[in-house]
Amino acid sequence: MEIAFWILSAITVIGAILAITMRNLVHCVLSLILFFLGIAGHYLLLRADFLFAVQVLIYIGAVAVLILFAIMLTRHVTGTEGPREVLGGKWWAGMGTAVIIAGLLWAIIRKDPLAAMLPAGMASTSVTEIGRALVADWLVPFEAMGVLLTAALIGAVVIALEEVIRKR
Amino acid sequence: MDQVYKVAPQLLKFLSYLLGWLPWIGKPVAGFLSNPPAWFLLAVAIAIPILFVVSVFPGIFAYTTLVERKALGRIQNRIGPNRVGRWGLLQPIADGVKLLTKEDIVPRSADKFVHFLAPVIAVIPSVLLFSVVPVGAGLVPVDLNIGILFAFAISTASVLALFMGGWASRNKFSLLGAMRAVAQVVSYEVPMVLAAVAVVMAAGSLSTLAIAKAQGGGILNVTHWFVFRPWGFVGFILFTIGAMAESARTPFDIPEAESEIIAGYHTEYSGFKFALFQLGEYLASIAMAGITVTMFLGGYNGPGSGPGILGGLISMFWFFAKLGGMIVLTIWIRGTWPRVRVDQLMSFAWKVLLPMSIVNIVAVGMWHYIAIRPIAWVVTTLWLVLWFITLSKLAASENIEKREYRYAS
Amino acid sequence: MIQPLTDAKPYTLTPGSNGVIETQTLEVSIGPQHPSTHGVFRMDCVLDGESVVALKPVMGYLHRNHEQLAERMAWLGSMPYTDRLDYFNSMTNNWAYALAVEKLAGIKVPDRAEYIRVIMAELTRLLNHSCVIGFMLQDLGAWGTPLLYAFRERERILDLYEAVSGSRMMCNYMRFGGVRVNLTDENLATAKDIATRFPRFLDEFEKLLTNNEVLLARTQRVGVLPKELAINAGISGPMARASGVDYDLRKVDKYGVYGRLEFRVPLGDIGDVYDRYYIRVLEMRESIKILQQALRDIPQGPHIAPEVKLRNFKIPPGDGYGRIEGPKGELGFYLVSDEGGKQPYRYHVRPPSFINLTILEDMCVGHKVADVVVILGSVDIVLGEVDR
Amino acid sequence: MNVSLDHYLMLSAFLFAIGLCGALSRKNAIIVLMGIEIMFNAGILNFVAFWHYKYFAVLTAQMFAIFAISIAAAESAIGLALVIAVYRHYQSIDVDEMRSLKG
Amino acid sequence: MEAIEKIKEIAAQAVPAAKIEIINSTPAAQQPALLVDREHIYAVGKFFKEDPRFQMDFCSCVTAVDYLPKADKSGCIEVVYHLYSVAQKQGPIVLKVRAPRELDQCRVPSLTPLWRACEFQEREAYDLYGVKFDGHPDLRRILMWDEFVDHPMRKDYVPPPDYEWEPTPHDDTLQRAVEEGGIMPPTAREELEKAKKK
Repeated sequence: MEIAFWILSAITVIGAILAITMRNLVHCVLSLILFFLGIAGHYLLLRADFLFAVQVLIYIGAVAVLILFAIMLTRHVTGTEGPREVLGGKWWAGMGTAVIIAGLLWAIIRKDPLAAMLPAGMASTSVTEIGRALVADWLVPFEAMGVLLTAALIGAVVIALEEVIRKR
Repeated sequence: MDQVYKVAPQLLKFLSYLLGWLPWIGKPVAGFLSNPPAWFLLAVAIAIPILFVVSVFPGIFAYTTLVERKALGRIQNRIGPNRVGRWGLLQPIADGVKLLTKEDIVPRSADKFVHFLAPVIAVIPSVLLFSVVPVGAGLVPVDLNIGILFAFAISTASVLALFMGGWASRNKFSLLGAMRAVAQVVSYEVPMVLAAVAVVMAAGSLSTLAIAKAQGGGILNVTHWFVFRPWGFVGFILFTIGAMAESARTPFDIPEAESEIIAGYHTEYSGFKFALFQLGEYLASIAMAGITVTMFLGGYNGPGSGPGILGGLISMFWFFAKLGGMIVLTIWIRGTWPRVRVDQLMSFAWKVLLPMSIVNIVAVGMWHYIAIRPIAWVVTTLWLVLWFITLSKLAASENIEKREYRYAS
Repeated sequence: MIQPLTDAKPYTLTPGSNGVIETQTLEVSIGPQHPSTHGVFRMDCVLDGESVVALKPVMGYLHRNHEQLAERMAWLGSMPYTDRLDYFNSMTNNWAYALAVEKLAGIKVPDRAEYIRVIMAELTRLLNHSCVIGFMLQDLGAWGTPLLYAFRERERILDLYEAVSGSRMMCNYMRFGGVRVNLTDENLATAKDIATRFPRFLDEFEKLLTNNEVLLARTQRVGVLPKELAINAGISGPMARASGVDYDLRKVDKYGVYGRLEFRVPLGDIGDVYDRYYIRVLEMRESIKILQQALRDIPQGPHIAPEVKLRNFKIPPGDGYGRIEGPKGELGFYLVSDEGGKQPYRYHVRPPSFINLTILEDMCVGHKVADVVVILGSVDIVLGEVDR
Repeated sequence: MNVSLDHYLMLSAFLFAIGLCGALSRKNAIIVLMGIEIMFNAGILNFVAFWHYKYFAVLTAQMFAIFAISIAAAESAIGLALVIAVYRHYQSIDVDEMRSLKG
Repeated sequence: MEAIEKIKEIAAQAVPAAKIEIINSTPAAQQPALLVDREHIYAVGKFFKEDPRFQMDFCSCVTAVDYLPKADKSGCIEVVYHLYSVAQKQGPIVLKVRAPRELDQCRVPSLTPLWRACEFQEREAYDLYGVKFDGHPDLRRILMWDEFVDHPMRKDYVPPPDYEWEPTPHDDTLQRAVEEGGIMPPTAREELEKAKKK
């Protein structure tokens, strides 16, 4: 448990750091996938099997692939990137904000009595329970989510196809 | 795993009995094995399924290549490999040695690290897929309660390897192949999952073992297979097509279409890396065949299968026989069909397979709520057939026509 | 796409290659090392995603200046070299060259030789068309199954060639004024056997292919060649007839004894890949008819005109153009003889597959990469002939 | 030392900060989106950790996680579509260059 | 098809400015040709293509012949077009046009705008004989590589002593290999030195 936690945390943090620091965009995405995998591993460790599958299916199978496609559509993927500036104009402000927020959160967590809590239970939830909950107590949000996803789907297509539609 | 854990003490006892005959070292080892500590039992219980998966399935892969070459040879009026060993039986070994000793070429401008990583990553998801395939009654490496979902999640990850390989090679043909592979896998994932949803609804569980169990019983353990239900039959066809597309088998092998883009994403791979790509691809296709068998063809169920050692062996036989049947089916299709084109492949997935799999889910619902079986049979069959006709009319290309030819006077 | 022919189109492959990304096109060079360019041939393609925006054929990798070799050699000396033009169809190449020389020198060919030539040419057509369909299906991704079916039949024909000429592919069989060796009764029996078996093979072949959904979807309305463009671009052979051009030199020129034989010329209406496939099947069926008639009618007699000298063969000054309907199209030889007359002063081959490539771009633009190789396969080129 | 809720909260705070840093300081719009995804994941990890350590019996946290993941997927789809549209317009995906919202 | 004299007459009426001559072939071949001057070959070709009596819509064969200068007459390069009619199934009409052998003057009008079939064949004639076709849309070498300098089918073409040392795109690479002391076969090095000396 402990070893697994530390290994997975290391993978996650390294993946995240590489994802935002690498120069080559595709390398960034590959590191991001490493990060997603680490998070998925954490879910498994936390006995959330279903979330593990959802994480892999959606983040690695869909989001990462989507990002790769976006990169393919917006650059010359075969060429190497030149020595371009990768950081934004006010990067120091962003860094500073991030450091301050990390410090604040750190302080809060240290103070909180809840934090030192140990696991409440170890059995995984069965998928049946999640399914029942989704269509009983959580039916309205579930349906709303369906509408949202449909809207997002149509919206994405419309935005991406804007030029083509305008041409017609 | 649980099953192994149960029988592990007996197994170890048997081993210790055998080892007891050895001089010097035999006695103490036998003593240790006949009364093992709990951690050792757990380790054995974990190690045996892993050993099983990594030894049996690559073996099947090796001989699948041989069977494929032989069968293709027969289809094409040839003999196929027959030089290495009797009937070419040692051919896979010779191939392996050849590939291992070949020079490993990395293009100068390639992204070396990603280029190296891609074939490795190609194999991992394929092997992981086997962890949820039940090979016999109660015999599954890991009985996850999210089994099917796990399988889909893992199989999506395999697309990354294809992309990495194609992108890192810095070859335009590789890149085209990678793009094709990604687009194809992503779009065939959807109808496949929906086809599986029908089965999950009928079996009431995501666990592969439970799905296989739900298909037992009936006459000779055969009549309750899902493929002998109207929705199951449709689902079987949808899922088989999806699985063939997902593992890029002919006629959906466009990511590596050798006549168009040379070899697609593995154009720039040679030697053992190439072999790893092949291994990953074949393992994924065998695992998908295994999942198809589990979900539709009754899994390990067959005449004589059941609990106990004999029943377990018979059930394993049935599983592997069905698996072999599925593999031969894909080879047969490969030998006789031309390849479809990219746009046709995509429109087939979105315009035919996807609506049909949604219709199929409705059919399962009908099947569930109509209590009288004969009526359920008639209603679901009618529903599916009508939709099939409508969809095939809608999706039919206006380009295809029957032609008459004239002769010059 | 028929372009206005007077507009000059400069050779620019990359639209807007000024360093700024304007279009996301990908320039891909299909060949010279590529599994389905049928030899060392290159197509410089500009792709937009998977669609072809521009395509330029690049040839010459196999150029060996065949014409100049022939101009340094006696008339008969280049007969074996014609075998190497279209190495699939050496018999018809021989015949075209022999025909051109006979025209120039005014040689009369005996009847039996003419019949033998017809038999050989039609056998060549059978083997070429069946293998071309096989190669095309291989480009479609059918793993060579139809090709190997075709090869099984080709094997029988090649065995007959070996029996009559001593060589399977480089036959070097025709001579000015006839053929090199007479056909024996045994050879004729083999030919008859082939002619009776071939229809069965064709039925089997068609059962495998003609109504295959994937084949229909991949070939119909792909690579359409309109009739006007086909005529204007000098397209000949099955490709032109698939576009509906009624032009078969066996009917038009009636060279050899084709005037005495009965056969029909199948024509397509659309001129796409499917038409080119099916026209070849129909032509094979007609070829079988011709074969059967020729085998029935073949007279006894000399196999070569006795007055033709092998050594010191001379032709009076002048020029002449002889052409035949080869399996790939109009195969012509333009020969000029000058005062000496011992060797050709000018020797020019009009290779059908070279000229049929002219409109490759017009057929491919707008289609997918996967279609390009199929269209190329349906054009039916042999690089030995394209590059000479 | 057992792994406690503390560890998970620290980890996710750290990841959140990394994501924020990426989202704020990189030029490339796609990397900005990736930073946002990292922050999302850090948040979801918190949900799951709290569920595991405190509210194990109720499924609320898992439900939230599922919904958050779905929303993140929708967000990334829309975001990338926007990136492509912006790229078409500006021929660049540099966030510093997108100064005008006029099409 | 009418006799060649008649054809010549009709063509001369249609394009009055053109100078048309009949060149007879051997009696056996019986393919007399019309020799048209360079300025009017396009007009004559267009006439034969469009006139309803001929409808020569199929340009079968285009080639060039190189005649070396002799004691009694000057040399020339002759471009030969073989025209057939698909619509009326008749032919051939052979058109010939002559140009001087000197490379800078060796130009004739291209007939590609009339018959697309000429596109590759005229490129070939340019490649092998050096005939420049005015109005050709894409006149490049087709069989020889782009960096090749001479026109190898000309009768006075002298092949270089070593074919390898035609200028090829490969030269730069080899040169660099020598300068960098890279790996190359000793014979190649010697020959490179030889070529340098020249």
